[in-house]
Amino acid sequence: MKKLRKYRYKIRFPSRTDNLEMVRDFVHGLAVKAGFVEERADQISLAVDEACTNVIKHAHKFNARRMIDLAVIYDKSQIEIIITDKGKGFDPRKLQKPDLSKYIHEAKMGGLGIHLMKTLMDEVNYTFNPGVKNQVSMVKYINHQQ
Amino acid sequence: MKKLRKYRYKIRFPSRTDNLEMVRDFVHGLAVKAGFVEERADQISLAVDEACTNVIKHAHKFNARRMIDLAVIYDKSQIEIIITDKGKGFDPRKLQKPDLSKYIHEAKMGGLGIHLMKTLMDEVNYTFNPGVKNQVSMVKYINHQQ
Amino acid sequence: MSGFEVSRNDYDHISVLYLSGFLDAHTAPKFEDGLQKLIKEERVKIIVNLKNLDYISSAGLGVFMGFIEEIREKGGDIKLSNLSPKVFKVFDLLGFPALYEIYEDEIQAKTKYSETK
Amino acid sequence: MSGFEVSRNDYDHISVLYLSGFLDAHTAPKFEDGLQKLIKEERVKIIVNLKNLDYISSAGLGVFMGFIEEIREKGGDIKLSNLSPKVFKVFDLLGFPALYEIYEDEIQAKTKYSETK
Ligand SMILES: Nc1ncnc2c1ncn2[C@@H]1O[C@H](COP(=O)(O)OP(=O)(O)O)[C@@H](O)[C@H]1O
Ligand SMILES: Nc1ncnc2c1ncn2[C@@H]1O[C@H](COP(=O)(O)OP(=O)(O)O)[C@@H](O)[C@H]1O
Repeated sequence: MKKLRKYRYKIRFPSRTDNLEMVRDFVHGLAVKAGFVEERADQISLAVDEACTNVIKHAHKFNARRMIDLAVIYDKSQIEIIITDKGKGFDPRKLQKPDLSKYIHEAKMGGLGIHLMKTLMDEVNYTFNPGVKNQVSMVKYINHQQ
Repeated sequence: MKKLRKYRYKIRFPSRTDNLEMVRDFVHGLAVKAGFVEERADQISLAVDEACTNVIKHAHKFNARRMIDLAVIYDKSQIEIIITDKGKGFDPRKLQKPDLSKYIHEAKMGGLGIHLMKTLMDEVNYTFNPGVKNQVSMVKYINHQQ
Repeated sequence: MSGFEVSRNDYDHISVLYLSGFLDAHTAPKFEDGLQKLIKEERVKIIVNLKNLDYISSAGLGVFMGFIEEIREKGGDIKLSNLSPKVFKVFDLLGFPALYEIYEDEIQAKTKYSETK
Repeated sequence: MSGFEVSRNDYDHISVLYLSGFLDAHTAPKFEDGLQKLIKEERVKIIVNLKNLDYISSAGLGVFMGFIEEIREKGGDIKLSNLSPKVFKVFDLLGFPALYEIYEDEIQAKTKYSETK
């Protein structure tokens, strides 16, 4: 079997919300290059926005001196985005699927991001090594039968 | 004296001309963020296109398995872009200022890139360590009196 | 840097907020400010017109969630109008249509307020 | 990916190439092909209309340089028209106005060819 040709990109940027737009544009452009139609490229860049927002907010607690590393790897069959932080990590198994009507009563504004990531991407996997290297990897297949 | 706050970005991408557009967009966005007006941000991304084109063509000889590293650092006073390759390097002092009318007769199509980089940016500096690490650093000042 | 803008129009007892551009974790505070100001002025019959909104992330959706109960307790509501298909998809994915009234255009949302005045 | 396109219109003895989008090291071969084809067909009175060209780098300028002598030797020329201020600046920085005729619009370039027929 011939190995698939893989294309690798990396970007490193300060952990600030004003970089989200640049990151979305970067990932969207690569998703289109990888062969995703506009609508699915939009889904990928939204999932990446959510993951980066979480790193800025939860892992780096808005400390703008921290950096975020983002890798994009694509081939003919899929795109993978890996986002790395050195924060304290968390246990994603403890998260519950958001119940919107409950949220309203608690005036809670969060808990939607990871749910959105899982809905938009085909695979979302967390690995943790708190303080050293926490990663989220998200994969979307090019020919996913919806 | 207070040290200027510096913002650092890095990007790594395959050495292919079809990435030039993405690189221009990335650098243009950061130049605007750094405070450059549209026209001067265009100049910066054109200079970066020229430098990357040279790496793809001359340093990596169109080998698309090579990677290009590009760093952007800006503060209140300037933007700096550093592009790194591991090619054989060259001696920029040996380059002559292009003489267009001579070029026409030689049907020569090149030699304009570095001249353009020097015209568009305030500083262009090469450092070489052939096969290990060659770099071009380009700086543009935010308040340059033209 | 395309940014994000909030503008506002008051009609009798109804206020309309117009969002344009990109609503993400960076720009969400601007939208929060707009809602907070309306609540302070006790103008709680609110329509958010999303005609020119190009993008929304969960940080933007969170703003709707964070204020809706207080506004409803005060006898008001947030009704949405003019969502592009792309923006509607995101609201839909998270189940918002079950919790918020979403209208094709601003006039329909206004009419709804008038009927239930 | 906004890309780059070359289209062509033949008028009597003059041919016009219309460039649109982004002309860089990636897209320059497309423009080269267009010129090469004209030379093969011996249609060497050429106007390159840049009305819809958003961007040019030295790789694009190099294409003009690479063909001009051959075209002039064959009794033809490359005249340019409809440069945006941004694109003109790049041509100007490299001294092209001394070597190429640059016109505000296509008609002026055509007229020039007719005068010197
Ligand atoms: N990168 C991360 N580092 C640490 N904790 C995280 C990270 N991402 C998510 N979390 C935790 O998971 C929870 C749910 O995240 P999410 O669904 O995105 O909602 P929100 O961020 O709005 O709370 C967060 O509140 C946070 O406690
Ligand atoms: N990164 C590089 N590595 C090796 N050689 C280079 C590099 N950049 C430029 N050069 C050399 O300098 C010359 C002039 O470059 P330039 O002015 O950009 O014109 P062109 O690339 O069109 O020849 C090139 O022809 C090449 O020999």
